Amino acid sequence: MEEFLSKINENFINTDVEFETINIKVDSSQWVETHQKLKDEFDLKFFSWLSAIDWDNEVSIGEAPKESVSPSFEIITCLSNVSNNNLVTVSTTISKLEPKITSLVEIYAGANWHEREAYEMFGINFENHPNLEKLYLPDGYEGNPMLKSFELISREVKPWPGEVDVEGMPEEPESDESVDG
Amino acid sequence: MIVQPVLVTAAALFSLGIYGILVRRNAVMVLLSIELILNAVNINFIIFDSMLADSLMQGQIFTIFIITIAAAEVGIGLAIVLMLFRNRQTANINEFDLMKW
Amino acid sequence: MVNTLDPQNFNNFSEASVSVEIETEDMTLNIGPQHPSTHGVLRLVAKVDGEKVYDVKPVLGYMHRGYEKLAEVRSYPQITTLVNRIDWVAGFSNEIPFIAGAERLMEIEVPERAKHIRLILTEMARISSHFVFNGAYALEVGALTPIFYAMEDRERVLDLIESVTGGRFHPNFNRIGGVKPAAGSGPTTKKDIQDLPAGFYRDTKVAMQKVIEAADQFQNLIGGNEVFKKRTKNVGILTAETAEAFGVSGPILRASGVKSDLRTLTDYLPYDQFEYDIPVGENGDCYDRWDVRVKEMVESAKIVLQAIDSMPSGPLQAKVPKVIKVPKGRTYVRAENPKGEMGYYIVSDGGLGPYRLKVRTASFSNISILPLLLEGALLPDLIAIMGSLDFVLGDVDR
Amino acid sequence: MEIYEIVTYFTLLLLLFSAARVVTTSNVIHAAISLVFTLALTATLFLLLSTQFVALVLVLVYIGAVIVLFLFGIMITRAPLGKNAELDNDKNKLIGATISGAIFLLFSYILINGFDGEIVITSGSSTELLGEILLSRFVFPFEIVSFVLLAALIGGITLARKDEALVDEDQV
Amino acid sequence: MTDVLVKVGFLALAALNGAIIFTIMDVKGASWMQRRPGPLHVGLRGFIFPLAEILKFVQKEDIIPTEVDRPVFKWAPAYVMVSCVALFAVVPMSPTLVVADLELGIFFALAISSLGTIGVLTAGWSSANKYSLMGGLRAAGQLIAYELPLILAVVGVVIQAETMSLVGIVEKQIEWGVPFVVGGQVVGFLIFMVAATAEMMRVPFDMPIGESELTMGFMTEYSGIRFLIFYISEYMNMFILCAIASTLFLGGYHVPLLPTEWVNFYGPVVLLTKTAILGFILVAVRWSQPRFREDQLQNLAWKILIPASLINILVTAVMKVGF
Amino acid sequence: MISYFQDYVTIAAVLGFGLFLVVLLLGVASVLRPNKPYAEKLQTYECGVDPVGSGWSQTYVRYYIFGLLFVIFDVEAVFIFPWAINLEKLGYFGLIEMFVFIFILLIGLIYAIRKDVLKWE
Repeated sequence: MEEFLSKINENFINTDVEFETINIKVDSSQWVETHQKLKDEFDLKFFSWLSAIDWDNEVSIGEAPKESVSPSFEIITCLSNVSNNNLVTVSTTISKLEPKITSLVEIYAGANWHEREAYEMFGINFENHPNLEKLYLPDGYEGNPMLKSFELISREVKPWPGEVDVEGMPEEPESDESVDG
Repeated sequence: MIVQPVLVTAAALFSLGIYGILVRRNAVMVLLSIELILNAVNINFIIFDSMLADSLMQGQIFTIFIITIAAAEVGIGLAIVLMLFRNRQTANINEFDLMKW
Repeated sequence: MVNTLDPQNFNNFSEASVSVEIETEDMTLNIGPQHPSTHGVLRLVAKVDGEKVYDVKPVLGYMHRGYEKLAEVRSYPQITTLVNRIDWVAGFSNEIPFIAGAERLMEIEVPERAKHIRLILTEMARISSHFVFNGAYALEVGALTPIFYAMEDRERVLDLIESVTGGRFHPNFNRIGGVKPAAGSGPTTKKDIQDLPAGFYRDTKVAMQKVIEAADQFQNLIGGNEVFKKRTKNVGILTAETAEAFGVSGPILRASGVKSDLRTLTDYLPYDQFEYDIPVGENGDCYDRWDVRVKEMVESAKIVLQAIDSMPSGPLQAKVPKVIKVPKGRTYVRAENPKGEMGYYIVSDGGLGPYRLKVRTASFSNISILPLLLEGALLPDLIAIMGSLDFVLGDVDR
Repeated sequence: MEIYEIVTYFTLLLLLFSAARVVTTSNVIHAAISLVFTLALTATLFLLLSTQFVALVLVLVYIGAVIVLFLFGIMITRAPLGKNAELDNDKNKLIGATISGAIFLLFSYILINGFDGEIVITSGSSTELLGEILLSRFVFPFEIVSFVLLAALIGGITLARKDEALVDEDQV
Repeated sequence: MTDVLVKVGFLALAALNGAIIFTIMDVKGASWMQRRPGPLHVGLRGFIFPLAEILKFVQKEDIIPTEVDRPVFKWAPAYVMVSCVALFAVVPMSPTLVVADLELGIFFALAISSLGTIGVLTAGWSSANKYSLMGGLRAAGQLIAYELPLILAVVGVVIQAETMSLVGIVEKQIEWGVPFVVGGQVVGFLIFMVAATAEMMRVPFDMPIGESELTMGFMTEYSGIRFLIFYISEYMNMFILCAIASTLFLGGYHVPLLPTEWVNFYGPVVLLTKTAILGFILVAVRWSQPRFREDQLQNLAWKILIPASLINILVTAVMKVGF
Repeated sequence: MISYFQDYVTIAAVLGFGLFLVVLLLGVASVLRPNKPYAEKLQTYECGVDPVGSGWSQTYVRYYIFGLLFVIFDVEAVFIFPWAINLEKLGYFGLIEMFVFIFILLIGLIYAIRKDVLKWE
């Protein structure tokens, strides 16, 4: 572990360790190279997951971050090794105005579905992705649900899809808290 | 029982088969029509066998051979139709106008 | 930002989900969402030529419940209820990594006894999940009887879980800092013995013995069956390399010959105190995947028996504040669940609930291998391979 | 033998009807099923003419095997479900009817004039005897048949296989 | 004429009762093997449950999808039913208690049973459903592949008995003193039973129905009464094939050492007992085996059963002529 | 009526009974059953989604080859049965005859197996 950490520190600048997890912050232009390196040189062959965080001060649901952040997407991948407990998360920040990043499918085949999920949930474009399509959401679904600006009270926007509504539509829009708990 | 009605029916079956061969466009249907013709022949053999009632049962034996050969014929015939279909994507005999492709 | 209504994308998608007539030689077969062996509502759009499958496209989302979104507006104790329902076959296991993550961020030291109880119940959840797999898989390859045996044997384990937690599928038993006092205990003054119901140790010992017997029975009844072997051996071979690249974990990864178990690699529960084997397969085919799970049941039973014997006494709960607020920070806690690696990436901004909760579920990654495994398989193999991955739709769609 | 003749004529009538359906229906599967009925009625006719073994051979080989082969053929050549307008060559209909009608008239004339006899069935013809004759007097054709069947088998396999290979190259 | 009606009435009783008895046996056998109660609440501890089943299906709506080829779809079950019922005609309960002792008895049975193939194939085709089509093709492929071992296994018996009449075959076994299964047709019997299981489309050969793969195969679109017809036919077929197997190989209505004068009295009981024993074996196999894969099934038929049955014929013939 | 016809009339009656049973069941059901069709109910089953493409498709030629093999061996069986009941009379001559016959057809089966037409992969 120690040895691994020092090797990581030699190769990457922006690293920190939090609860036995090594976080590497990279620039989005370094995204693919970093992963290639981690896979080849650090033997992190197990692709655990990829996801994103929508950093935004103006949130429609939940609580806003305690301190103000610059609106951006943070993309995180988690890599590990199946035979030891080396666990690395790689994160990068991309602009919300032009959310795109190179796909990792070439390196980790398993990134395919995770990227598709991030694409539909956040609207992040993964370049060179073989088939960047929706994964979960039905045809014609509008919007990216995991954005902080996306209203959770979706039933006010769209009617219940079935023939019979399980319960009546709310007469007038309720406040976020009362609907969401 | 008088044999003539049976014979006429066999003749009718035969000519229906001919009609089918001439009119049908689908190769499988043509093969079906050929079966009708063979069936007409079978009926004739059997009726003559019953008429003659010979000790050799030649009518029946010939019918069995015809059925055998018909089975082989259908097997090969359909195999050819399938091959044509695979090459031409159709079972329409009007399209099969080339000897070689 | 790309609008998802972009005509380009939209067209691609509709082609994928085959809402257009396809003028090809081949038959496009929809397997699912309402199909007897898709474990719920998975849909596979398979292109088949006769019996041969040469392209498969899984269509997910029929059970997408948006847990990650919901978690953003709920407090930590409320989320425990949510995560229960992710992999409902092993509900208890889902709570562990989440609770452990929150505890880690809050820097709470959980009492040993609570950890042991968690461990026992997790292993029981694993056993019950593998029981379900055993029965369902046999059903999928056409044997109709084993599922009744499996369900009957699972009942004993579920009864035990119920006697402790009060719930069979969704126990909601973990609390940040420990576990809830057991359901059947009732009000009593002796705090340290009220946690587990009376006779729990005895019943568990009997039940675990039965589990070991049942696993043995499965080895004979299913594993020894020539037809079953013919159906599963050398079918759907998955190499270790591909498995790792796709993030396939758990018994499926181990069946491919990788001796990897998060129970030994990480310390979310005190597994290092017990002795157990990690069963590993050889070929990575369907039979191995089945075999590994059956053997795992025995190992889990052994762990439970050991844990019962070495159960420490002490409190069930660490001291926690009345209002649970998790300090700012982020952590990823992963656990070896019955289906594979399950983890929660918690990003806390110091509030009542997480700012972002990423749920990494095992089945999601596990079934992303399906298109690869199914290429060129025969239709019956498709079912056999799909079944051997042992996924739960709640675990896929979240 | 009143009932016997009524039954026979009725069989003949149905036979004609179902045979006509084979060549006139515009649904491919219906044609094949009509052929099943034609053959079943032919088998009935054979039974009425006391040749039970041949009748059962007809059922076993034709209905049990050849028709199944036809159905496979129809399915493989992707016959559409339901009515098929393209099935018939309409411009041939008249000429076909003329030719087949002429053949029918000619044959009927010859057969009616040429043969005049009465059949009295006293018992079913013996299968044992049939087998004995088949395997003693007709032993040479019998062995030849095996070669014919072998040739058909190998030919059929070769044809069907060859085109499978073509498909592999072209389409898959 | 009354004679014929009596015989048909007797047959109706045998066919329907056979189907019902075998349904109960299958279901109760299942519950016994699966350690569960099984049907309990309908009448006599669940033993009249098949009647309730029939009543249930009769009351169900018969849904015919719009896409289907209606006449073909509607009558496809009839072929299967008719071919099953017709098989009952030739099985003797005793030398005299037989509906029709044909000279070509077993040959007739084999010929008429091939009618069912057309039923399943047209059922699968006309449903206009992919699962049905695949199921129908599988069913037809399976039925024809296993029809051959079935036919060829019978030839061994016919060689030994020198007759195709089923009564004649049983009489020959009485004459020999032992059933044919002891007298040299063990292989033939095994082949016959395997092929018969496949003909019934029961586990482990149930891939045309293969509920976990093809949902219900060629029966997917069938509901209500038409499904019931397939369902009854399945059990009738099971009953009658077991009865034919006991007649051909196990000595039919006679057991050695019993006086042949009394055969009319104990014949039916003996035959039914033998049939039930064979049926029970099939039930046990059904509830304890997974299903084969389609290619394994075909391989078993063409590469093992058919060559084996041909060799069985030749060996039997050599024994017959040589000794 | 001679016994030959007696037998086959009975067979015809049995076939008639089979058909009668079907018609009876259908008739009873048509009286008792409800009939409330609507478009969704009458849709072809395809696992809960709208059916895609045509309901049938080109099938494997493999099934055709099975059918062909079956036809050939079925015909063979037709010849075997008359032989089987006459074996005693025909003696060694018949035995050799059938040996040749079966052998020639076995060549066909071996050819089919060797050509891998029975293989699925």
